Amino acid sequence: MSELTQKVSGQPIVVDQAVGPWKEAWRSFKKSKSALAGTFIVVFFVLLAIVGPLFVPQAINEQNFSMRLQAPSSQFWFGTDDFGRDIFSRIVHGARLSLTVGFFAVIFSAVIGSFLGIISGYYGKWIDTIISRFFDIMLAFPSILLAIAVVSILGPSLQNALIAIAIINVPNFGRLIRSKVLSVKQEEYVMAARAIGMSDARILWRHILPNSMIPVIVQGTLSIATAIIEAAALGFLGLGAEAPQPEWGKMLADSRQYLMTAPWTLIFPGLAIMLTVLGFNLMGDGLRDALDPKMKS
Amino acid sequence: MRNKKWLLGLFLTVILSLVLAACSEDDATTEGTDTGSKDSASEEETPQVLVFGRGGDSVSLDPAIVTDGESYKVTENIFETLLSFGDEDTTINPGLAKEWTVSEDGLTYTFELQEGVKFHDGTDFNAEAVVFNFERWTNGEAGEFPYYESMFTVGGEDVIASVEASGDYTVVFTLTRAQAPFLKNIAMSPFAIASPTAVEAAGETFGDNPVGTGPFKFVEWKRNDSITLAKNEEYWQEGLPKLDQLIIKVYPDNSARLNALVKGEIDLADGINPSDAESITSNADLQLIERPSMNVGYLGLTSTRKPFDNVLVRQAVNYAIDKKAIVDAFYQGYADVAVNPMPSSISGYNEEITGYEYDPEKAKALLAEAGYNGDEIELWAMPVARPYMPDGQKIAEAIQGYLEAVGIPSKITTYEWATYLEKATNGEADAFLLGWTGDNGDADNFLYTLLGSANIGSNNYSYYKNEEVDTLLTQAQTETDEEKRNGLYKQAQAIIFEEAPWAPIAHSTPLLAGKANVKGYLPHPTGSESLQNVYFE
Amino acid sequence: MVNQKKILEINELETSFFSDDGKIAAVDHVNFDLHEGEILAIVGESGCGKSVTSLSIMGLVPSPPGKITNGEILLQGKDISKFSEKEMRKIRGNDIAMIFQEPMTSLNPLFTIGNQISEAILIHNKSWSKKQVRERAVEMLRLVGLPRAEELLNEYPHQLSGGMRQRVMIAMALVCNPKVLIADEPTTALDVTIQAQILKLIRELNDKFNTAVLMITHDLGVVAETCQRVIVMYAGQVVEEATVQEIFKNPKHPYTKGLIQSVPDMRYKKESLYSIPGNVPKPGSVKVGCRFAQRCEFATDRCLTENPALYELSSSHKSRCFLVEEEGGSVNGKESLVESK
Amino acid sequence: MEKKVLLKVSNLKKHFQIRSGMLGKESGSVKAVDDVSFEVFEGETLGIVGESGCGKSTTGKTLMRLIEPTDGTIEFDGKNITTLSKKEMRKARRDIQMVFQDPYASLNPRHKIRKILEEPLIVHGIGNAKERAEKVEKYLNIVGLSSYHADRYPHQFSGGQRQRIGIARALMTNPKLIIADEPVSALDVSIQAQVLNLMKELQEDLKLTYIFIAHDLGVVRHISNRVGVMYLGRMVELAQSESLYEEPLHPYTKALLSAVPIPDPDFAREQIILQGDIPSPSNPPTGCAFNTRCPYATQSCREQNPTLQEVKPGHFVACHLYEQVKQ
Amino acid sequence: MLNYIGKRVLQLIPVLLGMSFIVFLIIRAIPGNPAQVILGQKATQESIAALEEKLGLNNPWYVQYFDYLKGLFTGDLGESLRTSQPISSEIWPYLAATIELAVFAMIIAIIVGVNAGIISAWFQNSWFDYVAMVIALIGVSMPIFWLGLIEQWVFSLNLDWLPTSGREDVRNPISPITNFYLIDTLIQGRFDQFGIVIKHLILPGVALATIPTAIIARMTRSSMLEVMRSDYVRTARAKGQKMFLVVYKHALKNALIPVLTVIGLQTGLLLGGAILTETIFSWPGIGRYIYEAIGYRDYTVIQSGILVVAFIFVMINLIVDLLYTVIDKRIKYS
Repeated sequence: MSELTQKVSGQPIVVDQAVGPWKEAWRSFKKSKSALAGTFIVVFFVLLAIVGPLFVPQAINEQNFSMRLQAPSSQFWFGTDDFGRDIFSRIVHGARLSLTVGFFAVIFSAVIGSFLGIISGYYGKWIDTIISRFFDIMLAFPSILLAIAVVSILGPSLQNALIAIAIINVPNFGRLIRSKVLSVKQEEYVMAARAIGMSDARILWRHILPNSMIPVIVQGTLSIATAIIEAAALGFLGLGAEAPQPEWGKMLADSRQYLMTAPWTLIFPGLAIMLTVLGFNLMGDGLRDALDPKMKS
Repeated sequence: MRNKKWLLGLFLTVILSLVLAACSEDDATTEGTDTGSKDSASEEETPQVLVFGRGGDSVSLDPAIVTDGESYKVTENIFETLLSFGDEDTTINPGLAKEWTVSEDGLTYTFELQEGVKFHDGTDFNAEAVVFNFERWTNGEAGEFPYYESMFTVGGEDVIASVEASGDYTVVFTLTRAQAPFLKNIAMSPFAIASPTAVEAAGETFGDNPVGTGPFKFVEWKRNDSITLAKNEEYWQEGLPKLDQLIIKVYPDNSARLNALVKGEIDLADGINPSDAESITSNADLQLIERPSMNVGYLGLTSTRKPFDNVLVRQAVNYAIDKKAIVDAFYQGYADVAVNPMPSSISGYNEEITGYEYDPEKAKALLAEAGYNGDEIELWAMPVARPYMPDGQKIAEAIQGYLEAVGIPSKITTYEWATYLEKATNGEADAFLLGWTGDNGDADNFLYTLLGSANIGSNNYSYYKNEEVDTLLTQAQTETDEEKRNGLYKQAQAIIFEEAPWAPIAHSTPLLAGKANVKGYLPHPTGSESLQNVYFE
Repeated sequence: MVNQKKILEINELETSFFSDDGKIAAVDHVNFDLHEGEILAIVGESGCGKSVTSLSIMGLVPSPPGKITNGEILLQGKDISKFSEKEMRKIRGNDIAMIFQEPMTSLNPLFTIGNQISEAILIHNKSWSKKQVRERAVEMLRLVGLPRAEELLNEYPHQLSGGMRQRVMIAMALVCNPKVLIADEPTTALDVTIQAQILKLIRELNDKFNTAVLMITHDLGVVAETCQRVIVMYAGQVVEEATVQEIFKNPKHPYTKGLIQSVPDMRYKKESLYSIPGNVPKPGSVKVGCRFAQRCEFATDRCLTENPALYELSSSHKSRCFLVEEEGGSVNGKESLVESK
Repeated sequence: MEKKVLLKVSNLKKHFQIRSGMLGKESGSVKAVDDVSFEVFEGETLGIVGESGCGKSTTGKTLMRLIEPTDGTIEFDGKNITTLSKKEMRKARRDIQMVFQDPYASLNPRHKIRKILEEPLIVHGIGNAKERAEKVEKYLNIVGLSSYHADRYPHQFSGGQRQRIGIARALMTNPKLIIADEPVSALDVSIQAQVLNLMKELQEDLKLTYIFIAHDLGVVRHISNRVGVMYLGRMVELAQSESLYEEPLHPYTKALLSAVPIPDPDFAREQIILQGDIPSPSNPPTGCAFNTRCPYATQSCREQNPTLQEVKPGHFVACHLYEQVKQ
Repeated sequence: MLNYIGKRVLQLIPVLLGMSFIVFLIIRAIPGNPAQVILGQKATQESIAALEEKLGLNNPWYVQYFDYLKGLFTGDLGESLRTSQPISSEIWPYLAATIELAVFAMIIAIIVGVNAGIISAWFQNSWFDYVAMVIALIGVSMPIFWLGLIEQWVFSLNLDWLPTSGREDVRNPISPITNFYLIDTLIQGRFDQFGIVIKHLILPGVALATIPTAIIARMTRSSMLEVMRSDYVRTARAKGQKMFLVVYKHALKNALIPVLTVIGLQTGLLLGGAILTETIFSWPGIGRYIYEAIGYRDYTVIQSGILVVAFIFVMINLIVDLLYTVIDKRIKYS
C-alpha cells in the first residue's frame, strides 16, 4: 500500500497548496473583466462616500442664490442647483446616503429573509406553509406600492425608506434561501453527515447554512443595486430623503422643472445612480459566476 | 411546428403594427399640423377647441358636494350662481339674478331672476328651481354639502331661515342673523343652481351628469384624464361662449403639463412653476398669465409649543427670514412679500403695517432676550405644490438656512399631504409651512378662519388664541357698515402683527401659461373661472 | 477484414481545446480506419479522448473552445474535416449518424417522437411527401423492435422508458441509411437487461444493413460481445489496435493488460483484482515520455523521456510501447508516412 | 460453525406516498422496499444487486434510518434499532457507517479534508484535538493518501481519491458495519479495482462487515460472500455468492447473469434476453413482480406473490417454481 | 388539467384573503383621515365627523373589514370614498390603460430581449454578444424614471418626434369602447388615431420595456447557452439540421421555459409598479390611480385596487404555469 501511495504522490500533477473554494472563486472572479470593472466602480463609489466629502470644494448645504443654476464650469464641475449649491459636492455626499440605504436595507432584508427562509425550508410542514403563503402574499403586492404604503405609515424620511425597501425585499431572500436549503438538504454530503450521526442542528449550521449562503451573497450584491434604485424612486416621489439631504433621487425630483433650462441638474444625479447600480450589478454577476455558476437570476 | 407558426404569427402582427404605425405616423403629423394651423387661423367654420391642462382631476361635477378647486374649475363653466364675481376680483355682479335688494336689518334678501334661461336639459330656470336647490342643500345630511354648512351655519345654527319664491322670477331669502359677506357667499361656486329635473332623475350620480345653465354643456368625463364640454348653443348671454369645445385635461406633473403646452398639445395650462416663467415669456408662441393674488403662504409658529410659546421667539423668526430673497428665488418674483395674513387687495387690509425687515442681528438679540436654549425645532414642509407656495420643500430649505444663521437649528420634516394636514391640525408641528386661498375675497375668510380661536383644531393651525382679536373678528362678522368693519379688521391685524403667530411669507401670483393666440382669458383670484369669453385669435 | 473497403480513415487527427492555460490536445494524432460493415470499438477510460474523436468525425466539437487542429478525416476518400458547416450538414445524419450515451437527454423533450424522426428524414429528403415520411418513420420504429409504432409517433420522449428511447435514437440514426453509425457509449446509462437488448439490436442491424459501427465504450464486456476490432485509447492517444481476439488473448500494451485484468469477471472470483496504480493524467499534463509511464510497472528511463510510436506487430495488431518494439514491432503504415512528411 | 449475526432485518418496508388531488390525499404509494428480510453475519460481505429502481439503495439507507422505514424491524448487534429515539439512533450510527456512491457529492465542497474526517469524531466526542489530528493522519495513510492531503479541499482530488476519503470518513469511528452504496460505480475501471482492493484489505485488517450495494454483478461477485438479488423492492434470491453465480435459481437472476457482457470474446453462451422494461414501482404488477417478463410465468405467478424460501441450504429464492419443488 | 386550475384558483383565496387583510391593516395604519382629505383644508370638525359617519369610518375596524369582505364575496369592490363611484366601474379605464401600456412594453421586451439573447448565445463571445450584454447590463441598472425624463427631453422636446405624454391626441379624442385604445381605434376604423395611439405608446413603452428587455435578454442568453450544450441539441445537429432551425426550433423551445417565468413576473411587475412611468408620462393608469388614492386616503380604492392588481399578478403566474404544460408535455398538473 505504501508503494501505491508513493505512486500516487509521484504524480506530476501535485497542487501543493490548499486551494479553498473561496480562493477558487476569487481566481475565477479575477478573470472576469466585467466583474473587475464592477468592483472598481463599487470601490470607487465606496471610497467617494467615505473620504469624498472631506475633499469636495463646497459645503453641500451652503445656499448662494446669486449662483443659481450655473452650468458646469471649472468652478462647479457639474454646475449648480437652484440654491446655488455645487452639484458635484452634493453627488459626492449623496453617494454616502445611497450606499448606506442600499447596504443596510439589503442587510436587514437578507437577515430576516434568510431567517424565515431557513426555518421554512428546513423544518417544512405547517411552518413552511405559513411562511410560504406569507411570501406569496408579499410578492403579489406591487412592491413599489407596498413601499409607498410603508413610508406613508412611518412618515417620509430616508431611514423609513430604508425600512420600506428592506421589507419589500424580504420575500426575495426568503424564497431564495428556502429553495436553496431544500436543495442542499438533498445533497449527498448532508446525507453523509446524518450517516455519521450528526444532529440536525449541527447539520444545519455546519453544512446547510454555509452552502446556502452563497446565493445570498450574490443576491445581496444584486439587491444593493435594486435597493439604490428603489431608494431613488422613493426620493423621486418625495417619500425618501428629507431636505436638504443630497439624495440622488430627490435631487432628480427637485430638478425636474429644469429639464429644459438646466439639464445638468438632472443628468449628473441620474448618471450617478446608474453608474453605482451598474457597478453592483457587474460585481454581482461576477460573484455569481465565480461562486455559484448554477444559480440563475 | 405549431410552435413556429405561433411565433411567426406574433412576429408578423408586431411587424404589421409597427409598419402601420410608421405609415400612420406621417398622416398623423400632417393632420396634426393642419388642425393646428386652422385653429390659429380662427376661421369661422372650423370649431374652436380649447384644451386646458391642469394638475388634478375633479372629484365630482356636482359643485354642491365638493370642496376641491379642481372640481370648481369645471363646474364654473357648466353652472351659474345667482350672483357672480367680477372678472378679476370679488366684487358682486349680477348672475342668474339680475337685481337684488337687502332689508335694513340685513335679514331679508330679495332676488329678481333672469328670465328665459333654460337648463341644458330644457328645464326652465325660475324661482322654483332656486328654491329647490337651496332646499336640497338645507335638507342634506350632515357632511353632504360641506360648503353650504361651513358658509351658512354659525355655531350649529342655520343662517338661512327660509328661501321662498314670491313669483315666477322672484326669490326671497330670510336670514336668522345678519351676515356681512352673505352676497359674496352666494356668489361662490358651490352655490350654483342645478337643474331640478336632472338632480331628481340622477340622484347620487348627478355629479357624473351635471346639468346647469352655464355656457358649456357636459359631454364626457374620462376619469383622471379629461373632461369634455361643448358649447351651449342656447346660452342666454348673446354671443357667448366663443369656444365650441372645451377639453379639460389632467397632467399631474407640472413639468409634463408645461411640456404639453410647449408641444402644442394643450392651449392653456395652470400650475406653472415660477422657475419656468422666463422660458415662457421668451417663447413667442406662448404667453404667461398671472392670476390675481388672493392667498397667503406663511410659516406657522405653533404658539402652544416650545419655543414658540414665547412671542419674542416668534418675532425673532420673523426678523430672521429674508422673505424678499425667498420670493425672488422661489416665486421668481411672482409674489408680493407678505406682511399681513391677507393680501392687500382685500378690503380691510392694514397698510400701515410694514412688516418685519430682514435683520438677523435683531433676531439674535430677541432670542437671547427670550432665553431660547438652542433646542432643535421641527420645521415642517408640505410635500406638494400649492398655489400659494409652489415648492414648500425648497422654501423650507431656505428658511432652515436663515434660522440656522440666527442660531435656531431645525430639522425639515415632511409628511404626506393628508397626514401633514391632520398632524398640523392637531398642533403637532413646531413650525410649519402652510397657506390659504380665499374663497370669496372677504377679510373674514382669512382672519377669522385662520386665526380665530374658534377655528383651533381646524384652520387655525398655529393654535393662536387672543381674546381681543376674537372679539374684533366676531364683531366684524355681523357689522354691515363697510367702514366700521374695515376698522375692526385693521385693529385685529395690528395685534396679530405684534403677536406674530406666523411669519407671513408671500402672496403669490399663481401663474398660468397659454398659447399666444388664446385671447380673452381673465384668470380669477379664486382660482375658478368661466371660459366663456375665451377665443382663439 | 483488412481487405475490406475502408469507409472512414482517420489520419493524424488532433483535436485541441483552447483555454487560458493554452492549447490542450484532447485527441493527439490519432490514426485508424473503419471498414465497411464492421463494428470497431474505441475503448478507454474517461478523459482518454474517445468521445472527442467521435465528435470530431461528426464536426460537432464544441467550438469555441475546441477545434480540429491537425489531420484529416476521410469519408470514402473525401476529407470531411475541411468541409464547411453547410457541406457537413449534408454528411451528418445522412452518411454518418450518431447515437449518444444518455437516451434520456438526447431526445428533445418538447417534440414528439414522430416530429423528431420526421425531421431527420426531411432534412435529407426534402421532396418526400408527408405520407412517405410517416411510413418511413413507422417502418424504422418497427425495425428497432418498438411495438405500437404508429401511436409512438405522437408520444413524447418522457412517456418512453430508457431502453425504448435508445431504440428511437437508433431508428432516427438509421433513417437515412448511413454508411457509418457512431455509437457513443450507447448502453452505459441502461440497466444490464436493457443493455443486452440494445447490444443485440445493434449487432442485428449491423448484420442486416452492413452499416459500419464505431462503438465508443469503456466497458470491455461490451467490446468483447459486439466488436470485431478494438482501438484502445489512453490520454488522447491510440495505445493499441487489434482484433478483439488479440486484445483479450494477447494484449501487448501494459495499459491494455492492466485494464483487462482490473475488470472483475463475473464468472470467477479472484482473491485480489489487478489494479493500475495512480490516476488517469489530466489531458495535457504529461509533456514528455510515454503517457502511461507514471503508472506502468515496466516503465524504463526511456519511457520517461521518449514517446513511443505505434508499433505494428502484424497487419492487425499495433501497440504504442517500447516493449513491442523490442519484440520486433515496426513503425509503418500511416504513422510512418505522416511522420516522414 | 455458527456465525454471529450482526444485523438482522425482518420484513422491512419502505413505502413512499404519492399525494395528489386538491387536498393532497394519498392516492397511492411507491413500494420502494417491500417486505425484505435478511441477516448479515459478522465479518462477511453481503452484496445486494439489482437494476435501477429495485430498491437496493433505499434498503441501504433504511438500515441506518437515514430514511425511516415504514414497517419491519432492524436488529443490530442484538439491539432493535427501529425503536430507538432520534438521539439514540445518532449515537448508534457510530457503529454503522456508510460509503456513498457519488464521491463528488458526498463531500462538503466547503470543508477541508481534515474537517470532513474529524467531524465524526467530534460528533461522537471521541478524543481531544491532538488525538483527532493523529487519527486523521493515520486513516489518510490507511486509505492510501498522505497526511498533507488533509489540508486540501475535495475538488482538488480525483474521483478515486475522493472515494478513499469517503471510506476513511466511514472508518473514523471504528464502526462494525459499513454500508457501501454503489461505492465504485462512478469510477473508471482501473480506479475501481484500486478501491475494491482497498476495501477488501481494510475488511481483513479491521474486521469489518460490509453490506455492498451495486448494480455491477462482476464487482459484487468479486467482493461478496453472500449475494441478495432485488427486483422491484423485493428480495428475489439470496445465497452464497458461489451458489448464486454458478447455479442461479430465480428466472430473473438467470436472465440478469446472462445479460452481463463478459470480457472474453471466446465465451459462448445462450443469452436470455428479457422482453420489455422493468415495471414502474408505483404501479407494480400483481402477484410476482417479475411475472410480466418471466418466460415461465404461470397463472399463480400473476395472482400470488411468492415468499423468500430456503430451497437449498443457505440458498433462498422467492419463486413459485421452487415452492412446488419443495412441497 | 381543469382540476389543477380549480385547485390553483382555490389556493388563491387564502393569498387574496391574507392580502386584503394586510392591505386593510396597512392602510389604516397610515395616519391621515379620509374625511379630512375629502373635505379639504377648509372643512369643519363637524362636517368631518358627519362624513366619517356617512362613510362608515367610525365603525370598529373589524366591522369595516367584514363589511368589505362581504362586499367582495358578492363581487362588489366597494365605492370610492372620494368620488362615491363604484370601484368596479371606475377602475377599468385605468386598468385598461395600464394593461395596454404593459403589453406594448412586454411585446417590445420579448421581441428584442429574446432575439438579443438568442443571438448572443448563438454567437457567444462575439462582438454582438458583448455589446448586447453590456447594453443589457446598463438596461437593468437604469433608473427608469430618469430614462423617461431623458427620453422626453431628447425625443419629444428637442427632436419633436413623439408626444410627451398622455394616451391620445387631446383634440382628437378617442371614444372608448374597450378602453384599449389600439383595439378601439381599429374597431372604429380610425387608422389615423391608431397611429397616434402607437406614437403615444412609444416613449413610455420603451421606458417601461427597458428593464424587462434587459432581464429577458440575459435570461434567454444563459438559458440558451445551457440548452445549446444539451444532448438533444447535439442530436439535432447530428441529424444535419440547419443551425438556424437548431437554435430557433430545438433550443429556443426548451430555453423558453425559464424565460417564460421571467416574462410572467415582469408583466406582473409592470402592471402594478409602473407608477413612476405613469406619472412622468401622464398615463392614466392603475398604478397612479392607487398611488393617488393613497394620497387621498381613499381606503376602498387602495384596497380594491391592490387586490385587483394582485389578482392579475397571480393569474399571470397561473397562466405562465399553464403555458409550461403547453410547451413542455412532461409537466403535468393534476
